[in-house]
Amino acid sequence: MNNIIVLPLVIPILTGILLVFLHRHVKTQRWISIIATILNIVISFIILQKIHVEGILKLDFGGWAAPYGITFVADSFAVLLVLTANFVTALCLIYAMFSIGEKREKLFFYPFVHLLVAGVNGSFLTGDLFNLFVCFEVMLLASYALITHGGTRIQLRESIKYIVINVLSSSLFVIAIAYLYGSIGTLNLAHLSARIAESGQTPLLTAISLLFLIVFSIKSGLLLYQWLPGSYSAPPTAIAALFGALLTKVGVYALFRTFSLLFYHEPAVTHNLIGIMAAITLIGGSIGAIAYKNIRHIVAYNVVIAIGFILIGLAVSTQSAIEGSIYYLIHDMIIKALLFLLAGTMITLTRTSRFDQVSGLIRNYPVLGWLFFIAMLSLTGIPPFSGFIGKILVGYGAVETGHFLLLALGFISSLFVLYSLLRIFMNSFWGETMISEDQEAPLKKGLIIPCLILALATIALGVGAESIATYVSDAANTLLNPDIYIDAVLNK
Amino acid sequence: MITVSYAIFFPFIVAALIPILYKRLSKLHIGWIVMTVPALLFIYLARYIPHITNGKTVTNTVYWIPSYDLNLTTHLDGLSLIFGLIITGIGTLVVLYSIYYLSKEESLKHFYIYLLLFMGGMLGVVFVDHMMLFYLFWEVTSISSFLLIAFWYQRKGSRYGAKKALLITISGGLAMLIGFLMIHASTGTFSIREVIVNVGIFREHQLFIPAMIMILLGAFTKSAQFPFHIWLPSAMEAPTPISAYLHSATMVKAGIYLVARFSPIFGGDLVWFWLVSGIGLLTLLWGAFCAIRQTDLKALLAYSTVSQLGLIMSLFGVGSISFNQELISAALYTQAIFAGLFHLINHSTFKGALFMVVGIVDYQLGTRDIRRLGGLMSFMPISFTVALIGSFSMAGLPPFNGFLSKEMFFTAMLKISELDLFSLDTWGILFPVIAWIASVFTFVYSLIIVIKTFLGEQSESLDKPTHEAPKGMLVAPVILALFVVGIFFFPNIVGDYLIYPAMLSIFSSVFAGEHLTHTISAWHGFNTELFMTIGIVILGTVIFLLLRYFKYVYKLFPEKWSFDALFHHGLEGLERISNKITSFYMTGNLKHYLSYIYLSIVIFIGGNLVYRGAFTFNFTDDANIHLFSWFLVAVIIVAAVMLIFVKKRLPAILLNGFIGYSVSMFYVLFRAPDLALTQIVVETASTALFLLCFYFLSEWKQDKKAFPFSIKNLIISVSVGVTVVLVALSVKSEKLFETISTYYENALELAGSRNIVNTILGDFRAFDTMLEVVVLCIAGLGVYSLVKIRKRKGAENLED
Amino acid sequence: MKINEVILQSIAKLVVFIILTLALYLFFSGHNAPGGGFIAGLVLASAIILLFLAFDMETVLKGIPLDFKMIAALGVFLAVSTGVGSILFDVPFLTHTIVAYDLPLLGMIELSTVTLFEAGVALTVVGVVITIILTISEDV
Amino acid sequence: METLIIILAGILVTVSTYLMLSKNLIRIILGMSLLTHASHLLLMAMGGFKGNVPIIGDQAGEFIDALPQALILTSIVISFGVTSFILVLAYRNYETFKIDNLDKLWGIKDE
Repeated sequence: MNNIIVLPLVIPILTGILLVFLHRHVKTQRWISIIATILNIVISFIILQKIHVEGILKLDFGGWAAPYGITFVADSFAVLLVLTANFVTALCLIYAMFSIGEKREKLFFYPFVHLLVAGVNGSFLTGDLFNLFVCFEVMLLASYALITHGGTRIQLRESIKYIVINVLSSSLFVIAIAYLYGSIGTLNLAHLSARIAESGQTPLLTAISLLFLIVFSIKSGLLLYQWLPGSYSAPPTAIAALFGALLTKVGVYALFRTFSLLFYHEPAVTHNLIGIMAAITLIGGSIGAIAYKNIRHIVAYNVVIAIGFILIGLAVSTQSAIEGSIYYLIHDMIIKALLFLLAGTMITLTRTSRFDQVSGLIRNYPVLGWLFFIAMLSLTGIPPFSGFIGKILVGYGAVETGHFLLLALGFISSLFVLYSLLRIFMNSFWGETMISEDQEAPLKKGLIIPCLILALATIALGVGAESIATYVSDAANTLLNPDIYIDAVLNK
Repeated sequence: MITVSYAIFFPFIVAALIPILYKRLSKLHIGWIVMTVPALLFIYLARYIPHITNGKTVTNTVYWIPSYDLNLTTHLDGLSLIFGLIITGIGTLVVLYSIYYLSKEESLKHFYIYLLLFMGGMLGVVFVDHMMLFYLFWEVTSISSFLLIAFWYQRKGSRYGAKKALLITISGGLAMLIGFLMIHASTGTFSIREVIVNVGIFREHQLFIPAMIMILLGAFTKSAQFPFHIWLPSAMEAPTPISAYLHSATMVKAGIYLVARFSPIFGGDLVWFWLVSGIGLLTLLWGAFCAIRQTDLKALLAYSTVSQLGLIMSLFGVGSISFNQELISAALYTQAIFAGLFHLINHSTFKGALFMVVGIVDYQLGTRDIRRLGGLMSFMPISFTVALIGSFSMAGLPPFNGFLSKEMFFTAMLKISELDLFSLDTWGILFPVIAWIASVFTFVYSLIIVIKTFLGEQSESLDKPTHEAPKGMLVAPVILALFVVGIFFFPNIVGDYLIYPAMLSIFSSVFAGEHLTHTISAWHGFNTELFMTIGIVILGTVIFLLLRYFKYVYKLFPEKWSFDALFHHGLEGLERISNKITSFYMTGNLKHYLSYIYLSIVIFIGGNLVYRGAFTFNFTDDANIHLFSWFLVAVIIVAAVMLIFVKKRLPAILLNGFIGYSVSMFYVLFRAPDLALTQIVVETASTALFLLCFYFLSEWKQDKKAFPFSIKNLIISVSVGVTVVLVALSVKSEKLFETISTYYENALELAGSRNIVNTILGDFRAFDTMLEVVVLCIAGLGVYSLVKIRKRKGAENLED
Repeated sequence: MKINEVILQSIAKLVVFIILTLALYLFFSGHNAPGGGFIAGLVLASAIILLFLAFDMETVLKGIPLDFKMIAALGVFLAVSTGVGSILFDVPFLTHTIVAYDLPLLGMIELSTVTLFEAGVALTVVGVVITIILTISEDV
Repeated sequence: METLIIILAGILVTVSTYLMLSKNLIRIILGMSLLTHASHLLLMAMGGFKGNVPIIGDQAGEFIDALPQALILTSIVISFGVTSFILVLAYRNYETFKIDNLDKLWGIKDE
């Protein structure tokens, strides 16, 4: 019995509900939050090990065999992401405890975070298309609650765009499911895959796949990322970090899943289109990142660039490119959380989000400065930090298949990443120190410790890439050979 | 025995320990501890000399990420040994010098950490065999160089110089990385040695030339070749020991090393030859030309470094021709590479010495401005002597080592001009001509350094120094000066023990050892080379005397057209254009963002339908249409269209409710009682909410133009609607499979329930329902917190 | 107190009673006929809302001293717990079981975890709807 | 019948798109609710009307496929949650900014 694979979803839900009852007891909430998240990390790790030994795990809910019931499917790809997501969540939670304020904590901040994580984990693990929609909704509603949480003016204003666009994409998702169900007559991903393989991917199915592409592109910020910079600038740091690290990645996951498991028969249309979209995303993100002097915007456009880069891997779809994308996905979750937390900390300390209004911070806050420096290098893909392996593997895939334009854009975009962050670093951290030491706002340890851990993680992941190499190659292998997945779900 | 692979880590480990040591040994200048690192490594490497001279090499591997074949394989051969010795040797002297140069008030901890990082990175670059690791260490040097240039980060110039250096070198590094990936894609290996073994296959591959160009971009940016040289003069904002170490002796030579290392792979190719030698010569000329106009001593030295690097580069370019298979007398041209290696060593000695002297002048007088300096000879005789030796060596005069390598350079250039290959019969004559002109300039600026600083009159605004620099500070430059002289007299020690093994490691795939020995001698009789040198001295002296008039030439090259300005304005322009483009489409207006989504639906899906001919339609299978359905459809359409034109809030809300109820009528019609019930109740509840939320708010302003009719929006809407319909009709007509629903007909047997829909919800797909309940719960809590968490006066401030 | 109000309130009480019965009926009929937890919950909620309309909110809240947010949470807890129960019995998550008891006087009583699950759904719906309505109407 | 429903859904999508492109939040919300209806109608039509009987033992006529029914039900509930949330958000917005023209709202600067 593989009931263990539902735990990454059930634990956060139960924790969230429990914390609703305990919403007045802030301290208890904090402890339970942390314990639950750590528990989840441990469980995901156990699942990962189990997959390594037993292959893909599946769980038919209620004992109703696929494709009739709903099935959870845990393969290496999904569980690696679950693991990373929970790790990042734990650190964002710690950061939040020191920054979010008791008022928010009493008004269900922790329940919302846990439910968000439940939605995220569910989206990674589910093997059913409609259930993916439902998991998305869990995640999205929690994100709506979080993005507006606190009700400041900018939050109220920007969240409208976020919510309206996401509601639109949800409706489109339902329509896309309707089409696919009408055509293929089933909802289970493995079953869908098997049936599509049987009938061939007709032009109509390709058209439907493009609707999925649009839906997931909105969620992941591929091409249709316009909602992202504004929305991610609105909420408090810890929430923004959580969003930046997790939400778009779920969309990316869905893109990888659908276009490697379901619609992989006509890459000339779909994958080339993804390539074009990735290229435009890279360009748009790159120029966006250097267009403004607002740190929040720069950070948000960096999210966009990463999405474009990861999707190169899918457009190319070779073993090494996919492996590279997976590495990069994991790396990006960690590093984006770090970047958002650091940027947020800077803004809290200096009370301005424009980098040209501050200088010489490194004298007052050396640790913060060096963490930012590390984050900058890691984001640029400088070895031995975590961005490197992903970058060369994706790049290698692009070279192998002759996608030189994508390769060039991908690599040039990392220069833009470097430059955009270098501007912040050189202007804000270097230069004459403006704040004297007795005037400086104290930097709470609770804020810097999560950042430190994340920085260590990016180093560890870079230097110790060998430790997850087998899981990643297994994940890529499953993505490239849908039969493994189908076999595990339908024939076990 | 500690292997080279581990030796590379030594600097890194010490760097990690520095913060602790710095605290513990606060009385000691931390530089003394740091100095032991390069000194020990120098000894360690020097012990390999006899081994290497015999033509042997040492290889070993430390495993890092075996899954991707990313392992630290080091390869110690003649070429890497030369660089290793320069890095550690000059490194020791530079650290020694820095101990006196930097006072304990400076942030020594940072300085030495960066320096050690650099040293480790540089050793890595020259010793690793794996291209990815090579790239890793390459970037380590770029980054530590960045940090060192910006050591005085409060200064604007330092920051600017650091930024420029980082952007240019990292860009080049990325290009090089792409080149490496291309090599791997064509040969299947990241090991440089393995590529050399399989070079025959690689030469046939279509990626051969692209990979070469990419790798050369890396080399040119790092070695400050034209037009990427602009970062090097700006990098002079670094403390002088750094300029001496990184920006003249070691890091900038990494590009040369790269070219040397890859010569066996790319050498002999036309493109390689012309790029390396052509860019080298151009850099040589341009650097020397620009050096003369400088007024800052360090900037002058920077341009001179650029020029000298160009010289070495061009030698490697010319020498690469000896790899050409068609050439019978190929071995003749190995002399150029020999000369290149020799000059590389010489340059490190004399340029290091010169930088240190300039540092001393700066340290003593607080300025490096040539216009204000002068007459220092009598106060600082030792510095003067060192400067004289360094400059004359650079100018190519005897009895200094620069003379020897300069003569060999001329020999190589003369020889290549006579060759009948790669259209050299036409253009070959340019080689010696450019070399000669550039050398004249070199002579001129070498004179400037010595004469303008140490002779003549000092500007009155400066305090005269009373004494020579501290002795400790002089040790390092004096040692280097001794080398400059010593090598002149005993050149063949260097030739036999260092350069010959390096030649072996470059050429082992092509030639046997006997073609590679070259004796260096100071006197070859009255040959062309000698006359060239004499000519240089004469013309150079003339130009120096007429310098005031010569400087008019520079009016032809105004500052605002320089590459420097181009880079600066390019970056600013990029930011400005980016801002314009981004602001253009990122309007912050939801309407626009939604249109992007709608447009992509129409273009992607509609386009695909039309282009691929995916649209099919038949309605023979349709169920019959009830009369009541017609009526319902008509009602809904009318209500929906009315919704567009309604100008008041209340009727709009009611219309919406009406549409909801009508839709539920459909569910009644099709015997979906659960759906109908739910829809009705939900519609009631949400209409109530609508009213609750908006009834009490002020009415929409009675602005007649409140909702102007928009043709543009209408077109978008209709196309979206049409797309949705077209796909839906095709799906309906082209059902590929039966649905899985038949399974649920057995609900009674399977789950003991007669209501199939409810059984699906409560049992088959209970998981959906469970999550749906979670969604509802979040919505409820969300609404609650949204309303309750208002900022009230005096309330706790929320973090925004 | 005005006569009108008394009449309204009396009628309301009656209607609420009818609605509650309906809700209960819908809840249990879901197994074999239209109905089920969700609809029952909504109907129940509307009964309470009717009470709010007839009496003033405070009186009703005094009569039903419940925190509806907590009811919603409780509902979710109940629904998820039925699933977690299966983990304890080592059957796939959310496997429903029917337990039949032969009780004296009442005869056969079937207790299905589906019912428990549906009860959770109904509780959540009641909790959420009332929470939303209460929150807004308190605020306006 | 299916064709008719599909065209109806298409018209609802058109109207909804038009409403969502307007500058008034309530109209946008109305547009969203129309889109939801349209998507449900599509789900229904895609399943076809020759599905199995929703209640075993019931007779006659055309029925919607049972599985889409369940999906629609789930979707209705979810959109109810979403709609109520966004309604309250809109309410809070009007209350805070006192503006019902979104084009003007986006122009407001923070701080």
